[in-house]
Amino acid sequence: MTALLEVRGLTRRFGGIHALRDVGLDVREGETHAVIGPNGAGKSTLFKLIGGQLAATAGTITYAGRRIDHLAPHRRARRGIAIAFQDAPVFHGMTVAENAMVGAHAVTSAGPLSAVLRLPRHRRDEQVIRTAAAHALRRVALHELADQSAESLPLGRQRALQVARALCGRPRLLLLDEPASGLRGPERTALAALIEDLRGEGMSILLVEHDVAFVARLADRVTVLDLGAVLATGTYQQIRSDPAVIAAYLGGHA
Amino acid sequence: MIAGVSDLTVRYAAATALDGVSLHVADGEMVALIGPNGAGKSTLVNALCGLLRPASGTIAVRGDLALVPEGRHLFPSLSVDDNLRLGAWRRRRRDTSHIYGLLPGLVKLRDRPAGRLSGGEQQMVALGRALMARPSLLVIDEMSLGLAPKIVDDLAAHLRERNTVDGLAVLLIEQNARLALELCARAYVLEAGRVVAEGPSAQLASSPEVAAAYLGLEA
Amino acid sequence: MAALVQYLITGIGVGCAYALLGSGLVVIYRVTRVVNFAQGSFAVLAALTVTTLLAAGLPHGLAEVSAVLLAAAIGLLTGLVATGRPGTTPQSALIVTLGLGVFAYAVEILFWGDQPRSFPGLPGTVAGVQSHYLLIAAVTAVVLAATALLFARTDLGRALTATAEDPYAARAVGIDVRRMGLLAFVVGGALGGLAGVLITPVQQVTFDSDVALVVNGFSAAILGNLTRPGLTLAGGLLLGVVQALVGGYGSTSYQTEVALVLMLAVLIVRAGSTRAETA
Amino acid sequence: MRWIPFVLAAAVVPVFLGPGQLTVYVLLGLSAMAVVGLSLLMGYAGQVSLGQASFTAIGAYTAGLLAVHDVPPLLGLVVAPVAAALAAVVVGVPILRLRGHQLAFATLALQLILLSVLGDADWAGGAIGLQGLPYLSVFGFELNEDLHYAYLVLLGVVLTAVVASSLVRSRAGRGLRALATAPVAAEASGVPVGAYRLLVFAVSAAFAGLAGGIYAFFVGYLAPGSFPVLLSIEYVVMAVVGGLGSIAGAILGATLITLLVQALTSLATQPGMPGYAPGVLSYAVYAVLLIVIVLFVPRGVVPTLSRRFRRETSPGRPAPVDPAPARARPGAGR
Repeated sequence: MTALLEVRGLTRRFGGIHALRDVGLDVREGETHAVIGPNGAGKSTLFKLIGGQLAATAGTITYAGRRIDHLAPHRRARRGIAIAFQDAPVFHGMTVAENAMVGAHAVTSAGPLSAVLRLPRHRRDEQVIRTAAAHALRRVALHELADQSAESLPLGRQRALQVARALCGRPRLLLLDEPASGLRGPERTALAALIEDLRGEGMSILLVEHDVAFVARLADRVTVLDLGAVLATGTYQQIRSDPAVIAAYLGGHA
Repeated sequence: MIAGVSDLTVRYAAATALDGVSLHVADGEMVALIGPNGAGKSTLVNALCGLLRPASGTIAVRGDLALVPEGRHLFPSLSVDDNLRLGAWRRRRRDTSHIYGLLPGLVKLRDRPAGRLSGGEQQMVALGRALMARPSLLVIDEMSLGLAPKIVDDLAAHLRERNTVDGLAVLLIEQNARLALELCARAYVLEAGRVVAEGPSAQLASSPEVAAAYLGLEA
Repeated sequence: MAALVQYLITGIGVGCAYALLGSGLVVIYRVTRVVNFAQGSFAVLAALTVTTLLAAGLPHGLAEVSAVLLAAAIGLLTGLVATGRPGTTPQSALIVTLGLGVFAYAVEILFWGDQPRSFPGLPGTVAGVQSHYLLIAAVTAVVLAATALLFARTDLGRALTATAEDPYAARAVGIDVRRMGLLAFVVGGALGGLAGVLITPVQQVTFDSDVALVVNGFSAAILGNLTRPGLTLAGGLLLGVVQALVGGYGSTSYQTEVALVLMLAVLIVRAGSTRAETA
Repeated sequence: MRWIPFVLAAAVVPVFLGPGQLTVYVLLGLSAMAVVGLSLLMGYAGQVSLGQASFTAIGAYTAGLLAVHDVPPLLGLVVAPVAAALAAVVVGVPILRLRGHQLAFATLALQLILLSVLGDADWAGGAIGLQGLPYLSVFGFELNEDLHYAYLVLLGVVLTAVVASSLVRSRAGRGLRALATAPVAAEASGVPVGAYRLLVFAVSAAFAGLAGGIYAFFVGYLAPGSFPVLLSIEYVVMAVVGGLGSIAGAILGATLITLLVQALTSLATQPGMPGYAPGVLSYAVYAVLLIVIVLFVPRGVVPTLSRRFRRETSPGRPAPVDPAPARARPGAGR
């Protein structure tokens, strides 16, 4: 398998503090790759660097064979990278369906002028967007709430909406930031099933997660971060017996 | 009982962050509250400390309660000593000398701006600031976050000492479940805004679900 | 040469008033995160009040001090309206202070009409310089030093700083954040009122002088990112002197542009540099 | 098509108005055009602009200067919004990096600079301004009565409202609305945040510019004093009262405020009232309305009412729209 995403020597400093230090990571085509590590290990920073919300101090990010580390976030989205954030709010004043439709921005191009003049291109794109949103909402079981205002959804459903929005961009690489946090049992199970389905369809997924059981079930490979550096990469079975990982997780209390 | 909440529900806009949570801390007891990110731990802390208003439920606190907030939240431009002084703002107590007795490591940092300290030093100041109020219950939100194991050990030792010497009750909110269960005799597990398990730490530590979800790799 | 000295003195005098006004903005912004658009109205109201008090026979000194106290009270009222309702965001509060500034127009026209007003300042000259400019500089120096001492040396000042730096932690240690915010509005009101009282003898005021005053005060304060009192003083003096020089050697009609362009430049350059850091 | 009855009503009204009232009608419509733009900007780009009247001024002076130099008035009217939009793009590139209060002060500063420049500029008539502007004429028909301008303005309001609403409901509009509350997530979905902020700034300027162009021909003279900072603040009051981001709200806000101020002015100019009464009353109205609405009806009148209305009339949710039920999963076969 070839690597879809290659991260090399990625470093990010805030002031004098290294949030990430020389991180290397691959996401192979079609693989589900999890990043785990204690709070403050640099997982969110890594995510923001890949998404483009933060600029790296040093290092490269290559996606589908081309450097993307200089690209603005919306250009990365157009290349097929979608993100479901952990802490971003849903778009207020918009319905559930409209929230999802925003995600299709990356795969359509009708501009404001074509909307005002109602050109055929506008209508064509609107059709594409509506269809994509309907499908994505169905996948996260939100289709029956499509016309509700998004901010009135319970927290867990708002998280599902973030995932639907990301799916609307038909991503090749899906980044999921702690997708299971704050979810109850059945929601968690449904999410895991969705991730497995997506993997089955060939989507590459990079997922940051706290819940080790969740990761154990879903991830082909796991990268462990601690204090901004990679401790180990491998299958779940490999890393769970890695002495460095055990030491980091158990701290001085082993 | 020194503090307790019963049937506590907290909402942010339409979202329910806490859903009928009950929890208590007895006099001189050390209690842990564990759970994943987003479970509602910090919401519970803020409600207990009166920093946000619950939608329903009751909160009872007897005696003084002091908080060591997540991320330390020191006043960065103020000196360590000024940070300590503000710790007892409500009590109008300004003498910081006993804190230097309890946490001798702070003496040499006394006049340094808190913003220039290392994470471990900051956590120590945050602990000292909370102790300034001479509380009978100390609430510590994410004590070990981002700190090296040696420093965490140090902090834990200080807590144990205050607990045994002064009978200080502690509510410890921790993502490091192992540490929390080791330090505290009793614990609650919070998940998605609900208490899903509670009991003696030893019992929780040996429960398969808790072990799988929070003790991670050894499951 | 004599002209240059004259321009410098005038500039410093006017700049001091900008610095006082700007410091008021800074105190309020630091503690409450609200940019107070009504800051210029404090100055105008205080100045107009002095004209009335003097006409009523109050001696100089007493009239000015009373007006400053009134401005402090108006500051408190502004704070109550703008931040008193729980859940008001700083952005909404900004619009509320804008509304209060417009409301002040109604009050000012009602009581004082819409014609320019002034009152005499400190008479006489010292070494060829109008004494009143020296008075402005001296009072500003004393007041800003006292404000700095209040923040650095008193427990109340530390609590204000604590609220400014971390309202969450301030609440956690039991500081009444809302009361601190109102206190900041009182201090801001007094500083704004003082600016108006000091500058009116050398620059007439009308009810709508507040726009120019608040823009100049903001321009001074923005040099220190609305949070640093020292840079605000420097910004005010710089602004005053540059305006005096432009007015003296160039044309008075370009005086306002200088301040505005300077402010825009600082804002834009700073936005560029913070973006480069976080993007 | 819900708005057609309103347009028809608005079209009937001028017939019954006297000369003074027609002037109010025209000025109301011009405000509404500028406020529709401002409401888009404040509601969707989430930014306070205290300089919207600068763009009204730019539009008016563009039309006025072109007319003075014998350019056909209709061409001048077409160029006015374009010039305002271009000006918005030029200043927008640097200043739209600013947020919140900084942008508010920057837009205020730009307006003060513009007014000061216009006041000093001999080519724009200085403080006296431009006088004796011709009436607008369209293919030989001269619009020389207030009634003509009433219909021209109505056309302008409909045009801005249609453009604004088709923009809002389009792909670009959803992007704009998304970036108002969650710019990071919007950008990660492929929304070019910077470009869209600039777009909405330019569109809002164009609307104001068009209003300015019509104003120039309607009034026949222009001076810097016609576009005071207070006019910008008046626009903000109208937008906030109606509800930010609501097109109907913008028009309603402009209508409410204009009529209210008009009613108070006629009350204040009754014999026996002091000369300052109109000024005092109108300032007080702007101020009190702005404060009360921001504090107690923060969404604005129209969104709040329509929300309440929706809640009362639709206890059960309508069936969801699903254009393509249960077909193959998207992403499959990628």
